[in-house]
Amino acid sequence: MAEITYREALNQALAEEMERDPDVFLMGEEVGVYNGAYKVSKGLLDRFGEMRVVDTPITELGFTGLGVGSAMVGLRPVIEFMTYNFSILAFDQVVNSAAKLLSMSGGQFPIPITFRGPTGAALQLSAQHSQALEAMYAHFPGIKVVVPGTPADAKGLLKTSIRDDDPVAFFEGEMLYNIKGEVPEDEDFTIPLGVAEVKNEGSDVSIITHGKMVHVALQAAGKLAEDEVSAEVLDLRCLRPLDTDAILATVAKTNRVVILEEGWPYGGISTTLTTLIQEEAFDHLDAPILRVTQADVPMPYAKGLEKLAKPSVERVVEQVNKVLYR
Amino acid sequence: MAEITYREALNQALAEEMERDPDVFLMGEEVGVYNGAYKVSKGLLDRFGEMRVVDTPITELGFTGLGVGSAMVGLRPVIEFMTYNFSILAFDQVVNSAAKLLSMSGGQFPIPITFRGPTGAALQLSAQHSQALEAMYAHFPGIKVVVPGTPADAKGLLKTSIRDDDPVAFFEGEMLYNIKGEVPEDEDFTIPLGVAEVKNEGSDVSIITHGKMVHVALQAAGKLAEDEVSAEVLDLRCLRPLDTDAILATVAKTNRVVILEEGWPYGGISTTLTTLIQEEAFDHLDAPILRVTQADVPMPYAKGLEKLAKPSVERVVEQVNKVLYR
Amino acid sequence: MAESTKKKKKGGRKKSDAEMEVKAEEASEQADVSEETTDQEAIAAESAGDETTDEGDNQVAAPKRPDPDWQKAEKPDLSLDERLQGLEEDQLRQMMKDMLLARRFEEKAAEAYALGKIGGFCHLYIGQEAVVTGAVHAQTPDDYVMTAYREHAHALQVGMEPGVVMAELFGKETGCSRGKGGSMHMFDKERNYLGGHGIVGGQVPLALGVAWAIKYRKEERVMQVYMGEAAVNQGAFHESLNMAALWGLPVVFIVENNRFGMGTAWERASSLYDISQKSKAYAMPGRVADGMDVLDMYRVTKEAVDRAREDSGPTLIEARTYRFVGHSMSDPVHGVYRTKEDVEEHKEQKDPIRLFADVLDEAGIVSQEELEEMDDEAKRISAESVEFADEAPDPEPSALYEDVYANEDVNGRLYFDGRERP
Amino acid sequence: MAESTKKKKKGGRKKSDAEMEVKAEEASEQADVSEETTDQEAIAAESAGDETTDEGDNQVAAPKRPDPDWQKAEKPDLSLDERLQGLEEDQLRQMMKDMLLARRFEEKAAEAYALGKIGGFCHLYIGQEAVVTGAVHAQTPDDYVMTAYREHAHALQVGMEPGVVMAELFGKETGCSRGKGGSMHMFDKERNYLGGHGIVGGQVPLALGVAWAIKYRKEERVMQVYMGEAAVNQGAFHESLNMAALWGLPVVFIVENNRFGMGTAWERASSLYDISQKSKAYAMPGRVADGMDVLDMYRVTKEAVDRAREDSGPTLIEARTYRFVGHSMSDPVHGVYRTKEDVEEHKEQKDPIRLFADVLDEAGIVSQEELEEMDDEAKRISAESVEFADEAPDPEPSALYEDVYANEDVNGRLYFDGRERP
Ligand SMILES: Cc1ncc(C[n+]2csc(CCOP(=O)(O)OP(=O)(O)O)c2C)c(N)n1
Ligand SMILES: Cc1ncc(C[n+]2csc(CCOP(=O)(O)OP(=O)(O)O)c2C)c(N)n1
Ligand SMILES: [Mg+2]
Ligand SMILES: [Mg+2]
Repeated sequence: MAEITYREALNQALAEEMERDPDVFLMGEEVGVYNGAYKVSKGLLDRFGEMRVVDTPITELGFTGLGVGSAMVGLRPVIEFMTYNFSILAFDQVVNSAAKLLSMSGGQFPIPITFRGPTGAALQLSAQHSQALEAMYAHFPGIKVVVPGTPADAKGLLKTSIRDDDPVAFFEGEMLYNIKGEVPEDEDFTIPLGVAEVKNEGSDVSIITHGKMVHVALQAAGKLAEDEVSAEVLDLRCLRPLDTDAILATVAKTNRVVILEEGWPYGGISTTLTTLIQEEAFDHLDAPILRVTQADVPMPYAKGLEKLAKPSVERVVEQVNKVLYR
Repeated sequence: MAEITYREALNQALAEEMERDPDVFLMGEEVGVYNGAYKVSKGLLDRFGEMRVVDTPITELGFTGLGVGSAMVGLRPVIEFMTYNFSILAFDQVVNSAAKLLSMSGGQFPIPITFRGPTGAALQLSAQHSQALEAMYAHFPGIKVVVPGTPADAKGLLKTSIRDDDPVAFFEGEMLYNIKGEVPEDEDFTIPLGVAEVKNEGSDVSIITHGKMVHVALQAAGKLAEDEVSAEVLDLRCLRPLDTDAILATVAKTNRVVILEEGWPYGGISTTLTTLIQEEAFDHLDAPILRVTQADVPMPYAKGLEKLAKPSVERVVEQVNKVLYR
Repeated sequence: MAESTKKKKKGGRKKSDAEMEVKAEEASEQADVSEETTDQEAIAAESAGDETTDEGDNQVAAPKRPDPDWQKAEKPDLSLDERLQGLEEDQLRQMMKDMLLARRFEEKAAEAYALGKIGGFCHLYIGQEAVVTGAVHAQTPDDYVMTAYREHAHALQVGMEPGVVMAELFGKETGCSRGKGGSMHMFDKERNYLGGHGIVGGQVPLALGVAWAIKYRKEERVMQVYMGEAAVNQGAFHESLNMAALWGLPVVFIVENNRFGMGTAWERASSLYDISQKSKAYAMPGRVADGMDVLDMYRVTKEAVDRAREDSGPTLIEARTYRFVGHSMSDPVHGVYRTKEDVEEHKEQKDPIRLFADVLDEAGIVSQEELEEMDDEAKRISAESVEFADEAPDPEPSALYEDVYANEDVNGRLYFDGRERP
Repeated sequence: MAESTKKKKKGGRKKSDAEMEVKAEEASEQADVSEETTDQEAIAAESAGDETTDEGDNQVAAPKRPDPDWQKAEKPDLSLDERLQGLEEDQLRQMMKDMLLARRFEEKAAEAYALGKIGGFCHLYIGQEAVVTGAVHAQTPDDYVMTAYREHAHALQVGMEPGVVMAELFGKETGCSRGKGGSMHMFDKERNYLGGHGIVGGQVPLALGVAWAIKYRKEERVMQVYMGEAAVNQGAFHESLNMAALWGLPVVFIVENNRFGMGTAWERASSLYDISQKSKAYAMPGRVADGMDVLDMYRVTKEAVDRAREDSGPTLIEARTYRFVGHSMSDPVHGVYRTKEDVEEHKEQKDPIRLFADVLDEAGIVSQEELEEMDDEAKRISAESVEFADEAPDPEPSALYEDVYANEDVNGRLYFDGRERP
């Protein structure tokens, strides 16, 4: 296994899948000549040529629809949103076309498309550029939602997403591109959708999370360990399909849950998880499920305010202490 | 009090507020010459002229942005979406402009705009025309979300929404326009935002709901009464602000909850309510909170399938029986 | 309204070929059934019903009626032979059959709608048949077709079985979309018919993607995408035309300009009247076709299809047409947005079926008797499609959770409604 | 890269007025600091850093360089007097001061960014100053201005205090948006400055709404909205221009065509090269202005502003300009998408400050000494703005939940994060 960055892992996944299947192409703003706004597609234009690595005008609705249309006739597009914030302009084509065409056509038109790009807040990009939008996507049936937090997960899940016959919204962490991790070099390395992973074993409390927040959770678990609290960190990796067995298993084990997500609280991923757990593991719960989310405000620019608004290790520890009644 | 339809109630609210405040205008597709796709704006063009009742081209993103821009400089637009399904095209202007401008400008630009139109499934309109999208709106801080289920609430709340200084997304029931109810004739009749209403008193179980589903809940309560189950029906009326006192009160009273909503389950309004109740009234719950939502699929066209997909009186009764362990 | 319309029409006859006229009139009239659909169970549909009168005293002046000959304003003056473009007689006959079938089929659909056998929105194409008939005849079955929600004629034109189309309208399992789509969402993968889309303008980027795929795979196919004129104002149109021209994609954009988007006349929605001129903003060829003349539609589309196939370049076609019926089954034929006279005049003078019948008659290709036979055949097929649809099975409850994901073979949960799958 | 750029530039001098040139060069050079900003704490910004070289062997041919004189291609040949348009000397002087301030201010901002005092995205306007300076001088303080995220010069041009603008960049409480907006979201209600928007094309419908409000209230104001050329392809542009023309709204659309949207040259993003021609699709007047010539910007904008004020009609202006710096602080000045030579040539031959200085010199209005004084003054103000920003207080934690809702006086809960308000 090699130690590579999350960015390199994504780049490898793209290159391998494009090599493997001539129907796969990458399209989006600045993915070609510029090598990607975040350099995820570095070198791909050189390698695969301009029909397969396609720079678009800034027309999110148009090129997203283009991707969906090409998938109707069997291509397997990967549509890069420079960031998911801009995908709001394209959302009609995501949810009214991609997510519904198989159903509306009575099963005739699967849409094997992958949407991908960074989600969530980076540093001081303010309100319009800092949104974690996975909850908005997961709300709509017909889409699958994938949220890798590590280089290995990024690679294994992106490959699976591209091979999947359904629309997959693949969310990358804008702050994760530079993190490093061990990634299998095997070209057949894939990770099935819907399999969560315990990133830290523990017995006192479960911290359930996904994406960038996995790292916050692990740091919190580290802090808690100093305090002799054993926190299990469950990384969901996919939000739809959702590994409910793994969720219920960790709840049954620890009986106390804190859910951590980067997005907003109202209708956030954490609300669906809470609902599910209280419904299906009501008797296992020794305390109410608590959450840590972004502050329920548009993200402010100022460094201090932004920090306050984001989920933090401290807030996780605080909530864990509460569910432990400490 | 006069008995009028939900449609007439909305029409009165619009007329009265336009009469009262020259800064209020109505804009949208077919609102003028055609008198509105659902005739909500009937007669308003004749009465207020074409600067104040404005037919637009089919350009949801454009005219929604127009509304927000005009609100920046102090007008009080009412933007009609022919149905909220089409507002997905305009969503960028709703959440990236309307919901964030006050914050991004450090408080300089309040956006006193009201978005309104029908939400949810009517009859056999199939996948793209049957979506209940209030959860998608409520997810974003900076917007208020109002969901009246009766003619009186429609009138009282629309007037308040128009007078409110924040963006309000006002969701009407496409199937409610013809229902009748008593509505105060007083021009000063308004209903404050964030006040839920117990539409049926009960003691065994609480059915918490909003919008069109209020009627399903009331029918279910009727059925349950025959069975000697006393169901309280709480109509939220607003989703943001949310009357948490009323929610916690009914939970404390009955200790058993079924939440009913028209939209999809993942990230639906019911997940936020469940999360809130289990967090703040954990010890009051004698059973897990159960939900009734739309089936988690794009709405099919066929009459039978559509019926299966929608929330129904039977499903509510079923879930009530479950929380009562009957 | 329906009553007086009929009276007016009967009195308005002045054509010599009375028999033919009866046929065409009959066809137009039956479409009026749409106006009488009042007692549906759908509150929604009811609530959309127009209660306005012709004489609203709105402050907005009713839009000016354009030049009565606006549809053919840019049509060259051609001889009969030139108009026929050397088309085989069989193909010309087929065009007539296609238009008749589209008309008779939709009349049956209107009847079934009135009987509550069809639900939801149902948008008829009556009056516009020449557009899709002429345009689809200009391409091959390997080429793709996609359109908006006013699509019954398109579905038939690509060769779908009328019974299967009607069954879809009835929401039956054997409908082309298994009853999942209905009137607005028909699909037929085998026949390269890509739907059936309900968001105004939404199909345009999709079609761009299909054209992209054609180029990607170096195929010789062409993508034909239709839209109403109101879709032209949408951002999706602008974004798509730019990319189509920028990348030289084999797509023909056909704007079915029937002058109205619901109740909004084009001139009240666009600052530029000539839609075909919009192509200049994309350095793309733009053409106007008489959408009431199937041969002109064929002529203009053929040129565009050939260009797309050979040079892989897009064309924007403005097809000027007119709908004889209301926007959808629950909308009035006329009202504040257009006058009864306007509709009547179009029906009398521009019925595409009658106009084409006159041409075929003049050319000695289809006699009056043959036309009647064709029409009877179209009626028979339409009636049979209703029988087929009547007898077709409803979808099983288990169908509810089918066709949502193509690949359910994944770990974990895909559905969150807590129900057992039926 | 920055190193070699500098060398090349020094060697490239050939102008006679050496002193002035030093000034202008100095200004351009300091902007290069952006390339050296590598050790920021933001992973995001880092990760956006270009690692490509000038000699990428991409299969896509680098876009052709347009005619070197493309910015002034449509400019009429005017005498010095005609170019000055009878403008008062004071106003001409003010234009020069404004451009100098914009330049010096942004150089300071670049320095502060390198020091980590400014975070997030920060898009400099260096090279483009003539556009907003000329255009805003063509309207009155009662008129509105709105733009995208490349907005520091716009904020200054409407008269905002440099200190307040810098404080916003620093995320301070006394910044124009209370530190909530940052570089991309500046606002000043009093000065009719409406931001500061980050979604490409998103400001265009908003500006349409302001123009609507002007007409609604029968005011004599004008709305000036700026956008980069890449925004022209967005659906929002199309939808807005149509409505502006349809309803005759008093808005001037100014496209700041600096040829690149990030790394995408205009000709790789649009099928039609001439942006001003796009206006024809909306039956709207379209004009081209030399965006490197503040007087030409003034001339063309003035005509449009007058038309908007008098006839309430919109105009599309294509202002042809060039940015001397990278797209944002974390992007390279040049790279695969444009050559070093291209940038150098523009800096040397088209610096709007130097070009205007030459005019003022030729007209005998501003001498070399006076110019230096002006420049020193601009530097002083810029330095003071940094001092002001440095000393300004951070927002209190309680600000986090402020400015989210204007009317919190409602029953029930508005925030759902379960936190106590700080
Ligand atoms: C995005 C969107 N907005 C609004 C509607 C509602 N709607 C359905 S059809 C229609 C009119 C469209 O007119 P046109 O494009 O001219 O097509 P026609 O109906 O005349 O064939 C409208 C407004 C919709 N379906 N989608
Ligand atoms: C809708 C949207 N898509 C993408 C982006 C990312 N982005 C920011 S600036 C930019 C380039 C815009 O270029 P142009 O409009 O020419 O303006 P310039 O930067 O040259 O001033 C892009 C792609 C965005 N902010 N919004
Ligand atoms: Mg039309
Ligand atoms: Mg640019």
